[in-house]
Amino acid sequence: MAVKSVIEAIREAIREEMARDPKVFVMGEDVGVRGGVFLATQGLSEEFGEDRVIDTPLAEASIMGIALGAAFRGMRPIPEVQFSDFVWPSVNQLIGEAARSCYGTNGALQVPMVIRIPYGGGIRGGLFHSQNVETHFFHTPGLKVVAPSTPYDAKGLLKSAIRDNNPVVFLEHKKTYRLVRGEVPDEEYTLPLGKADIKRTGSMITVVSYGLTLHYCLEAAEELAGEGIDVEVVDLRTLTPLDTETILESVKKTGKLAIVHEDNITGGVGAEVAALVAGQAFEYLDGPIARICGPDVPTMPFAQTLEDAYMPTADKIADALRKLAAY
Amino acid sequence: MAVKSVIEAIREAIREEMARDPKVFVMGEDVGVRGGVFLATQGLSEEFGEDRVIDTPLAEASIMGIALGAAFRGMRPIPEVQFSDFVWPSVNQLIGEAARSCYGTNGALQVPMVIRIPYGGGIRGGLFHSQNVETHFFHTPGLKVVAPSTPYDAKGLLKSAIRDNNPVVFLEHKKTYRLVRGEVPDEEYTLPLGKADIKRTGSMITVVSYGLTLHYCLEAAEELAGEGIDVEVVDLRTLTPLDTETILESVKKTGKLAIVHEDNITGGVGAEVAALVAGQAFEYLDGPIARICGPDVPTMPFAQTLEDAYMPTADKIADALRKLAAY
Amino acid sequence: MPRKRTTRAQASSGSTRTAGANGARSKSPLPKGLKTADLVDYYTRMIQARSLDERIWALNRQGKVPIAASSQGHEAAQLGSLLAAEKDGDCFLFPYYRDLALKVAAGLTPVQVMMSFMGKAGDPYSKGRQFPLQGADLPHKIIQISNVVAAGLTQSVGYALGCRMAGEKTVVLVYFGDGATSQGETHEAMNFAAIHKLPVIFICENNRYAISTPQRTQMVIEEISSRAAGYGFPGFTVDGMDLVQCYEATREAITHARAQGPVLLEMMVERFMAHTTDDDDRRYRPEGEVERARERDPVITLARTLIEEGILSQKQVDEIAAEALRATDEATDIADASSPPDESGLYDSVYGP
Amino acid sequence: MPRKRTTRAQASSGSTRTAGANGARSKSPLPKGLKTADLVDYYTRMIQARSLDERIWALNRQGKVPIAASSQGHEAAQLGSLLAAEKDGDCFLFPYYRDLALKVAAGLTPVQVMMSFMGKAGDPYSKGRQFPLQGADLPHKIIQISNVVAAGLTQSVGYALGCRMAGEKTVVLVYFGDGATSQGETHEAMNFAAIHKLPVIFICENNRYAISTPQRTQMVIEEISSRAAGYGFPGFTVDGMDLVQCYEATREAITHARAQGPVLLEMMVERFMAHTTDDDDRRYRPEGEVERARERDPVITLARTLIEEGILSQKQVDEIAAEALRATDEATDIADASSPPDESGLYDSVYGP
Ligand SMILES: Cc1ncc(C[n+]2csc(CCOP(=O)(O)OP(=O)(O)O)c2C)c(N)n1
Ligand SMILES: Cc1ncc(C[n+]2csc(CCOP(=O)(O)OP(=O)(O)O)c2C)c(N)n1
Ligand SMILES: [Mg+2]
Ligand SMILES: [Mg+2]
Repeated sequence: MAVKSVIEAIREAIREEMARDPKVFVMGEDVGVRGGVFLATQGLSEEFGEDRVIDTPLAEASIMGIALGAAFRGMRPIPEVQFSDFVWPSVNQLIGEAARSCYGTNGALQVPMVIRIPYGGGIRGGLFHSQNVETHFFHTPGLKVVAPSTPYDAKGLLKSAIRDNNPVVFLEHKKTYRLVRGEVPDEEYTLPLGKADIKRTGSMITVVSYGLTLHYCLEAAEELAGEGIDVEVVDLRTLTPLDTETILESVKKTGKLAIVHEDNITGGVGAEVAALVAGQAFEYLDGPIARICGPDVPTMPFAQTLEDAYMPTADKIADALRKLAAY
Repeated sequence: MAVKSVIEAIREAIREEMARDPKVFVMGEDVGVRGGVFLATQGLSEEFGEDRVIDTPLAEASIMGIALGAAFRGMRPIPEVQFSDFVWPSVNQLIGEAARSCYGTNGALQVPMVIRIPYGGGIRGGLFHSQNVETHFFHTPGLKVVAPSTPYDAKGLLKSAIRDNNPVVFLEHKKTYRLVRGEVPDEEYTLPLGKADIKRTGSMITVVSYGLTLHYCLEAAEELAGEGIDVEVVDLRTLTPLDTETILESVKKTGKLAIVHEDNITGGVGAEVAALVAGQAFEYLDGPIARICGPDVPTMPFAQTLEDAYMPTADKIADALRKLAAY
Repeated sequence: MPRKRTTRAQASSGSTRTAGANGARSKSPLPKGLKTADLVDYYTRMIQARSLDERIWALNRQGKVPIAASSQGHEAAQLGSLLAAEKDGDCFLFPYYRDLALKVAAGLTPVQVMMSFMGKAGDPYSKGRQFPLQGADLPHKIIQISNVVAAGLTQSVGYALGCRMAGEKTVVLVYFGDGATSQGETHEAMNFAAIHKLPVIFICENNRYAISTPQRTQMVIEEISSRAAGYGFPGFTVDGMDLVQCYEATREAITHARAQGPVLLEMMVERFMAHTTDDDDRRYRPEGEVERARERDPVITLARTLIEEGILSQKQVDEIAAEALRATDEATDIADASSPPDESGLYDSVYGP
Repeated sequence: MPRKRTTRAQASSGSTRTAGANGARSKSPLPKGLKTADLVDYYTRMIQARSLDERIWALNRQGKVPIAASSQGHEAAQLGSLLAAEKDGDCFLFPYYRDLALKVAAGLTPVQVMMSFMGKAGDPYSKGRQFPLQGADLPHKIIQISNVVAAGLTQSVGYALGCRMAGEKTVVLVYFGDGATSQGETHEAMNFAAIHKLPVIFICENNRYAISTPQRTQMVIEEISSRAAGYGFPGFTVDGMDLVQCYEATREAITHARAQGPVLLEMMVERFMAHTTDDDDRRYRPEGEVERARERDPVITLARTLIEEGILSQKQVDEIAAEALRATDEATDIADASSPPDESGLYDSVYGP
């Protein structure tokens, strides 16, 4: 096993799947010679040619609609949205059309496409290069949504997403691209969509998270271990299908639940996790459900001071967990 | 007081505000001579002229962006999205731009605009004329979201929304337009945004809803009253700002909570209400939080059988409340 | 096809204003590839579509069909282009909600059509999940996911891209109205198709109304086909009330598309009915406009042509119409008696296998 | 302005290719409304903008500026149009992220500019909430909510509509790049402005790249200005490296816009730097391309003009440059020493009063 970064793992996954299946192709802004602004597709144009690594005009609605049309024909497009903040012009095709294509044709059509979206903050992106967009897709039946936190998960899940016959929104947290490194098997492997991963087992509190903040949760858990507070950290990995079983099992064991995400708190994914547990594991709850999430302001601002004030951190998480443990 | 329909109340509100403030104007597809496909703007073109009742080309992104630009200049546009299902091409301007304009200019700009959106199902609209879109705006800080259920509320809240200095998404359930009638004062009045309304007081269970399903909740409550189950029905009326106080107070009184909406259950507004209570009124809860909501399929299908199967009904709600009461 | 700015003059068979204006076509040898049998065949399909269309409207008033958009007045454009596509043999269609005649003529049985409009389990497009004839009819090479205006354009371009990747020579025909040209996605679809020289024929059925909004309120330009120049491909305006002219223009466009890339065909048509069964067009259509338009009714025009060219007798024409009516009656009864989709199907196919 | 299809020939002062190619302008009386003092004034603003631009790039490498988009190579287009707008006196601007020189020349102090790039509380556009010089600078009649490409176009059209409703004669200038022309919203904005004959000037700063994507991959057509015909208003292509030519074209456009409606001005410019400080353009720009472009550097060109026309001496030109550098040094130190916004402000102005 070699240690790789998240971006390397993603590039490998795309490369391997393109080599494996001629139907797989990449399209998006600057994905060709430029290799994408984050270099996720670096070298692919040279290796697979311009026909399978298509530099598109600057027009997200058409990127999504054209990918969708190609998927109708049986291709396996991987459209890239350069930044999550620019996905909005495309959602008519994504939320409106792609998510309803299989259902709306009573299963006659499938949509084997993976929409890669770099997202999230903590990188001085300001209001238009930091957005968390996961909830909009999480709340759209017909879409699958993946949000990995490690190179290992990113590669295994992306390969599965590419082989899946449904539109999969694949969310890559920009800050994890180079910051998060980890072991990735040299041999071929995939990870199933819809299965959460317990990144740390514990007995006293269940913390549910995904993406960048998952790492902050692990830091906090580490810190609290020294204080005798034993925290279990559940990495959702896939938001849709949501692994309700793993979440419920964990809470039934620990009796306490905290949810952490960077996205705005109100109406976020954490709200659903809380509602799920309050509805189906009520008897097991020994305390209020805590949410440590981004505040309800329009994305994190540009200035370092304001961005820091917005972001959930290991310390903020640890404080909340201490209170919960003391409850 | 005269008895009016929801659509009449809405038309009156727009008319009165246009007469009151020359800055207020309407724009959208077929809002002119046609009076809008639901006749919400009927007669306004004749009364206020084509300059203040603008028939636009069929292009939602521009309807929203142009309204936003006019708002920057101090006008008070009321763009109409003909059906909620067609809002997607416009969300780059709505979720991306309008919601961040005040914050992104540190308050230098305000966005006094009301986006009127007929939404919801139960009218044989199928996958593309029935959508519930509230959650996407509910999860967008910077937007206010209103979803009235009665003519009285619709008129009072729409007038307040038009006078508000922020982008307000005003959701009008299509099925309530002519079906729901009620008394509307002849004299001028407004209702504050952000205040829920207890449509029925009760002591044993709190039911939170809004829009069309609010009426089904009242029916169910009526039915259960005969069985000695005393239900309190809270009409959110405004989704953002959410009246957390009224919700929490009610649950602290009843000890049990059910949430009802037509929108897909996963990640819907109900999830936030549940999370709110599970986080801030945990000690008062005497039972699991129930959600009677639309299933996770892409909107209600066209066939009567399938549409009925999708929609929450008074019976479905009553059954769930009986279980909750028995808990 | 010449790669220059379009004018009506360039339209394949003369000015739209004159052609078909007097209804019948002057006696002349049939254009390339067309046999008299084709005209009879397509007249038969057209009258069947018209008969179903009229019945569906009536059924709506009886409460048996929740919603319908009529293609009356658009039939020549829809069937003329379909005829060219069928003769080519390797075309795929992305129609829009007003293409009832196109969808019927493409191969559905009257019973299937009625099942769809009544939201019965026998609906071939979506098994009653969607508006009538919306979803997909893959046996007849048709996809129409939604009635969101202009949403099909980028999809059709992507479909053409997919076909090319699969090594196929399929030409894609995508249909839309004048209103759809205002949508940003239309601009994006045309631009991408041009850059990649994809074999896509953009067919605009211009009836000069988007519900109540007349063309002058939608755009400044006279000819929508002139927009093609901004993307670097040819655009033509033809008389959409003339089946043969629409056939010819489409046939040429197919040849051009396969060899050199996209073409924009603006077919000038008339909307005989209100926008949909929910609409009341008296609010916005000038007195007498529809009546004048009906003088150019494509069904009558084609019938007259068949008779004047000596292809069919009045009697034969009447028999065809009678047979169509019979089929419509029968289909109505069968569909009416058939069952709607079982509610247990609500959760099927939210996701694919 | 003639309402006919644009050609380079029609561009106000001759072919883009030749004008400015040799750098200096031939001795000639200054165009309408222009005084030599204006040229000196705008040279002063241009060199100040350039000096700040270069410094900002350097500060990024030092880790003091997180992100920057340079306007080097675009200055003549930005300032030429600004000059016309200022002389008119009733214009409102919707620039885009590459309009650094425009925003600086519109009236910010070097200190304000540096505060903005360093994300300090003194940022005049958003108080450090947004990317540098993004948000609004109302004192100088500028709005730029985001750097979402093409998002400002419909807003600018709406602003013009609002001004008309308020009974004002304001002309709105909206700026964007060649890449923005692919967006559907650009199509929608131009179409609406045309229908309502709104006084909007669409200024496309065409540097023939959208990050790494060359013009030929973005569109088939040669001249973006030709798209105006599809909306029914005039479009022109001018040499964006020539301040005076851009001034003239914009001045005429303002007159036309106020009287008859929108105009599309395509200004041919060069992007001297990588797309942003995050980009490495060696991956995709041909060897020597930038070097050749720099021979037409608008700052040098204008300086040469001033000297050759005998308006300024070499010495005076050098003094102006030296003063600009001094102001940039000073601004850098002041901004660097100033404090960022207090984190307590995070929750302010999510909603208006
Ligand atoms: C994106 C979108 N906006 C609005 C509508 C509502 N609507 C349905 S058809 C229509 C008019 C379309 O006119 P046109 O494209 O000319 O087609 P026609 O009905 O005239 O054939 C409108 C506004 C829609 N279906 N989709
Ligand atoms: C909607 C959207 N998509 C993608 C981006 C990322 N992006 C920023 S600038 C840019 C290229 C813009 O090129 P152009 O319009 O020509 O302006 P230039 O930078 O060349 O001046 C891209 C793709 C964006 N900001 N907005
Ligand atoms: Mg039309
Ligand atoms: Mg450019």
